[in-house]
Amino acid sequence: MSGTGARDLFTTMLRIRRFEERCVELYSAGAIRGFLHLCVGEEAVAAGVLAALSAEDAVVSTYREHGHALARGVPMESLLAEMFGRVTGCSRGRGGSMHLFDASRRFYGGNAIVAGGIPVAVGLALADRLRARPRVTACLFGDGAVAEGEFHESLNLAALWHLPVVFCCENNRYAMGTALARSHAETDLALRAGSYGVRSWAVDGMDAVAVREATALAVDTARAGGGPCFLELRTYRFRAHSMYDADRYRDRAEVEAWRLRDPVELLAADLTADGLLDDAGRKELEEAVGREIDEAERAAEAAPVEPVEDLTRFVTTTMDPEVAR
Amino acid sequence: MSGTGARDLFTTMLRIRRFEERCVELYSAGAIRGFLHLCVGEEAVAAGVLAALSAEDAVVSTYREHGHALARGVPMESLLAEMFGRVTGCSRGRGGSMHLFDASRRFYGGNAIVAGGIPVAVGLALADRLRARPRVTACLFGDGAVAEGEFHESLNLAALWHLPVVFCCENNRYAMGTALARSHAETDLALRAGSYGVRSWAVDGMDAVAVREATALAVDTARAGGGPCFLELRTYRFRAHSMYDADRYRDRAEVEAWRLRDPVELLAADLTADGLLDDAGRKELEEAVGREIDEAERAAEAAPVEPVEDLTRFVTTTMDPEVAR
Amino acid sequence: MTVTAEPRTLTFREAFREGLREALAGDDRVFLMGEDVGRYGGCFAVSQGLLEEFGEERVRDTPLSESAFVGAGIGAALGGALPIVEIMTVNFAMLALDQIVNNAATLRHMSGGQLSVPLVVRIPTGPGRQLAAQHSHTLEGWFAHVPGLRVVAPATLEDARGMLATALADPDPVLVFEQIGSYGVRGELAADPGPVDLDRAAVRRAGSDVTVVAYGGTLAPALDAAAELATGDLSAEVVDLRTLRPLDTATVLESVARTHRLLVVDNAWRTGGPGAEIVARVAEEALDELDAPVERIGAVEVPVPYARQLEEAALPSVGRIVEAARRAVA
Amino acid sequence: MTVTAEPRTLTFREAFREGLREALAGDDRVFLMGEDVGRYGGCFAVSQGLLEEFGEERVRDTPLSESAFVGAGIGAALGGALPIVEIMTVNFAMLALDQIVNNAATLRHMSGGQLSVPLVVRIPTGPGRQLAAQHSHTLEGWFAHVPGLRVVAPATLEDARGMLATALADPDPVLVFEQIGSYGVRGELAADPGPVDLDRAAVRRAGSDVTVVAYGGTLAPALDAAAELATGDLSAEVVDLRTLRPLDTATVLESVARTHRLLVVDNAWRTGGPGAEIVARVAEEALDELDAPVERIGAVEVPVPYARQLEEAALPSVGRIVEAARRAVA
Ligand SMILES: Cc1ncc(C[n+]2csc(CCOP(=O)(O)OP(=O)(O)O)c2C)c(N)n1
Ligand SMILES: Cc1ncc(C[n+]2csc(CCOP(=O)(O)OP(=O)(O)O)c2C)c(N)n1
Ligand SMILES: [Mg+2]
Ligand SMILES: [Mg+2]
Repeated sequence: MSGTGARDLFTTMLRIRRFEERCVELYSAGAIRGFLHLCVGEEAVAAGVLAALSAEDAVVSTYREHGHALARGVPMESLLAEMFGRVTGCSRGRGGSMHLFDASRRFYGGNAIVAGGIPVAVGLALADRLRARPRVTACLFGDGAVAEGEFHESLNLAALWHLPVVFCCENNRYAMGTALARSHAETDLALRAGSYGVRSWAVDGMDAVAVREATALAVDTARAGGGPCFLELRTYRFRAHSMYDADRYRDRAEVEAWRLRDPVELLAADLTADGLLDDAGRKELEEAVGREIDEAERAAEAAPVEPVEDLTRFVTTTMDPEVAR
Repeated sequence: MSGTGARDLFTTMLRIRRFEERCVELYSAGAIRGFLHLCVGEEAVAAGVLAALSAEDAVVSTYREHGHALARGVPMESLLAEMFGRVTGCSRGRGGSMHLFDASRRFYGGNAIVAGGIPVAVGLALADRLRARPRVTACLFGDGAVAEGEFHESLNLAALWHLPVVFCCENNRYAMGTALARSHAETDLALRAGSYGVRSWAVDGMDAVAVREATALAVDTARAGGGPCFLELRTYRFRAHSMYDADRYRDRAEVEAWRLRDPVELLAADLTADGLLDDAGRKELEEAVGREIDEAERAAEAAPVEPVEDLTRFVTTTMDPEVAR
Repeated sequence: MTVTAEPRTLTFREAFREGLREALAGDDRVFLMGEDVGRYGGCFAVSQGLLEEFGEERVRDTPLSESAFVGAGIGAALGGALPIVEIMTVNFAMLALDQIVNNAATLRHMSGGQLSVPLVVRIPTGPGRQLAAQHSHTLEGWFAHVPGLRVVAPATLEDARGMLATALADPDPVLVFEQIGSYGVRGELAADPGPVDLDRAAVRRAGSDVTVVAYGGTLAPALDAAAELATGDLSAEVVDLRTLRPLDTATVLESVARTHRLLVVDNAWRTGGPGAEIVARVAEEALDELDAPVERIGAVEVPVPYARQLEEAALPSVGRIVEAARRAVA
Repeated sequence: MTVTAEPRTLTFREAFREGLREALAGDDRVFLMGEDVGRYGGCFAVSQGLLEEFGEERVRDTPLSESAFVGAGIGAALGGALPIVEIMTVNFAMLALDQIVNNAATLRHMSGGQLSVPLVVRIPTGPGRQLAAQHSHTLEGWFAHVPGLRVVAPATLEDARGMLATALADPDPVLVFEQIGSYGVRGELAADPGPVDLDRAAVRRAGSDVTVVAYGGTLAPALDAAAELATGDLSAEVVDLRTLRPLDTATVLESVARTHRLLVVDNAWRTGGPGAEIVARVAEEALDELDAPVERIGAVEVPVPYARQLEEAALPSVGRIVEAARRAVA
């Protein structure tokens, strides 16, 4: 990868990190409500996977998708506005943090049912196959999702039909408070996925460049008609599952050990070693990101909310009389 | 296995074969109604698996379960009475061919939702584990069921918790009209099951002795605390999926090739070669089986039906007033 | 849609198949998928011949995995295809319910109007074939509860043939409940049946003494009952709801305003079945029109038993409809 | 059950936890399983401390696989255990619906009375926390449709603490819908609350002008509305259904016979929600008692939106209940 490539990854990761940190503040201040799941610690996955996709490819994600949306290019302002419940939000305030959508960027959410997006990704790929469009669908989900029946059904379907799906399992070792080994009889998730005849790799999910390269290989394979691929992206979430979580189920030592492999700082160190980033450059970048977030927050804050009279819009295309009742 | 063991298997298989043949006649005559799924061709699985279990073990099966029920020792008369809809039926006529139950023999049906019995089997085994009872649960299902999410969730759960379940996949190569390779990306089902960390074997499902031996090994393993096992029992159904099926999706040549490996005749030949069965013995056995079926049919035919006034019994233990309405 | 100048005799199975064939022939974004829709020809032979005609890509056999292939239908619809997904029978629809409720029904709204899910799900249904508890469900009422879905139940040949085209033209998900028991029933299809609208209920028989509301599998027994009642000088008006969501309440209320008596018939267990909603709406909006307590017939609240006499006793029947109508006007 | 001589102040969370602890302590066949019930302490901290107290075998964290672990609960019940299965929230219950409907609810009947499924499923529920469309479902009405199940919704501290014991004593499957919004609510538990019966609805406030039927998450707003109405000289009687299946229709009918006006409030979408059934029963059995059109409040029929003002507008509220009660008596 070129130096610019790595720097771009870094910029994306920093934007995600600082965005998530701001979300914490905004949640504490009551500006963001509902459930909030942050991806701090997992930025290399978001940056690396999304960097490997083209604009015409599709993305299906989960409730822990701020990073994916940002890396996909969804503007910060529309994300924050969404979490503030504003009409300028990427889902007009109807979705909130867990349901970010951007049809123009083929970002299909934002699914809060664990594993619920996986069949949808298979279908997006199927539509491409039927129209012979050389597009790929990337489907992001967690390690916990692998235990759900829909994961299994979907992998089999995609493999059976040779569909261009790249399954990206963000393995952060926990499903809420349940550790990997308490969820899965076979904890080598790439091995499990391989049993469907799907090409599978495990990747260091703290290394953005590695993630990007592995994803690029998977995307190329799928696009070239080689069928689906599965990536197990080994990462860790530095924060609790959600803002409600007291995080009592993990050893502090374990968390600290993973923090030593902070993906943002790992890449920063590499860039510095390669002479691509110095203190001044970092400071400048931090400031630019800070400004971007400040502006997004101001704009979101200033945006109007959807009028209550419009509550029943968008339920169906033609007005459903039940809805109007 | 002793000679008596093999002869007993043969007797069981012959009883199943002739019973199924009689069911065809009775269905055509309108005495049996609803759906009827026969296991002609798959008798070695029924005889072999069930012979490896003890009385205290549990069995969970599917809608194609006549053979399993017979091999488990459920009396023919109560099976036929069930299919005739009589009160003397093993489910009082409420279940029919797809829902044979016998609690006294720990025969838990008779499940007509594909894969729907698999989690139930896991739970039966869990109850045994919790009470430290050295019992095993055998769970029978088809190759089609392996594609369902419940298969996946259940295998993971059983493996994760080291539960004493023996998963017996009766792979007859078709799920209704859908051939194995059109259902599964990985058609080696034992390989797939192995990916859960479950000990798995593929077995010649036309060889009753082999089935019995493999099952005995699996049962012993599970009973000894070695966790669940998976058996892929490779077999074939000689008849259509159900009495409704025109069977247009299989090559006649394929069916004929499999018929050459008729499990009843294969075992008969072995027994004959070993001097354990001769023409007279076969004839005698056929007659005994014929008599057993005739008597069962007569008794079932003569049995009363449940009075319509009792329709709402057994919905709940204490009468549900909704039901009484 | 092929315009036929003459009325024709055909079965519901053929009418449904014509609808499918025309949909596949008319728009290459349309494809059909489900368990055994291809090689087997469809569990009830509805799609017989379509694989041969349209090929494996467009008539797609799926593995047994209801949640995944319904979800894949949703994804394909998002991706610009027009999927017709068949769930072999309603009894297996619970396995796909999460996808239908949490994805198909919500994506448009949850995305603030950005996404559209033009998916059609065909769901054969109907008890009464001695298939016992797990294979005799009536669940369309559950789906009719969910905003974002349209739920239709063709009960005439014209609807059987034409509803699919209208459903496919809908940019939102439509569930089509087909009556298994009707597939073999033969009847006359009107000449030039024309496009089918999905917004209005239909009065299938006019009458003045009692309104009998039915749909799908209960329309035929309701009409038979009305015929029987007529011989006893009781004039029943039979309303076919056709669409369970959105409900055309107006047609029901108009009928009740004429007859002042209401009887609702469906195959679901009474408690919380679709009949409750019809009764509730009339009680809310036209209480004063009612001259007698409302009557409601559903299945007796037991898991449907196999034995013939028990199954018969458990399900609505012409006899039970006749009795209830007589009670309503007594 | 521990007899407490004095009334005590505690939260619903604590009351539910006491119920669980007593169940686990009282019978070693009882065990609890579900996602994060153990190490995490329960998604809503209801089972906090129970893993430490009863160990991993009896307080069992499950993988994310709702269908399998609910099915395993059914199997364990068949095998002689007394499982309490938690589905983390009702929003994921659709994934286990097939097991509940096709196995738990049918096995006794389908086996001719041979099998018993003494399973308890705890299902936290309740919208109104800005969790958006996929996490704001109200589905108890679907379960209440199914013969073979008992469906209860504790709305008082006594019921929160005591219903579990009664449910476990039931040889048939019982679904307990717990209100998430109530977990943190503190109140006074009666001294010696005694065993809880699950067969009767309860009049929580007596009144004479209008009957307000509520349960679970709508009981509190109904009581608040009644208090507000009282300041305007309107006397509302509030009936808490407590058990949705089987419904105690008698208590509702008796109340309507006193007030002659009916208002039903639940959190489900109106069409086909549990309110429809209550209205239908009154229209069938006590039409003549009604002096005014029936009123029914449910959620507006949209996937519940995230934004606060939209969510508020979508859900029932004290204000909407007050207005509807006023309409009913107008
Ligand atoms: C079907 C379903 N069950 C339970 C939940 C509640 N829940 C939300 S996130 C979560 C853990 C998911 O873990 P994982 O898939 O590893 O993703 P992560 O949160 O670690 O990114 C659970 C149990 C849900 N949303 N959907
Ligand atoms: C969940 C579900 N989907 C579909 C069906 C309809 N169906 C009944 S049997 C069957 C094929 C099952 O094949 P397999 O598991 O291989 O068992 P076999 O019939 O070959 O013994 C199908 C599709 C069903 N009963 N349950
Ligand atoms: Mg995780
Ligand atoms: Mg098979």
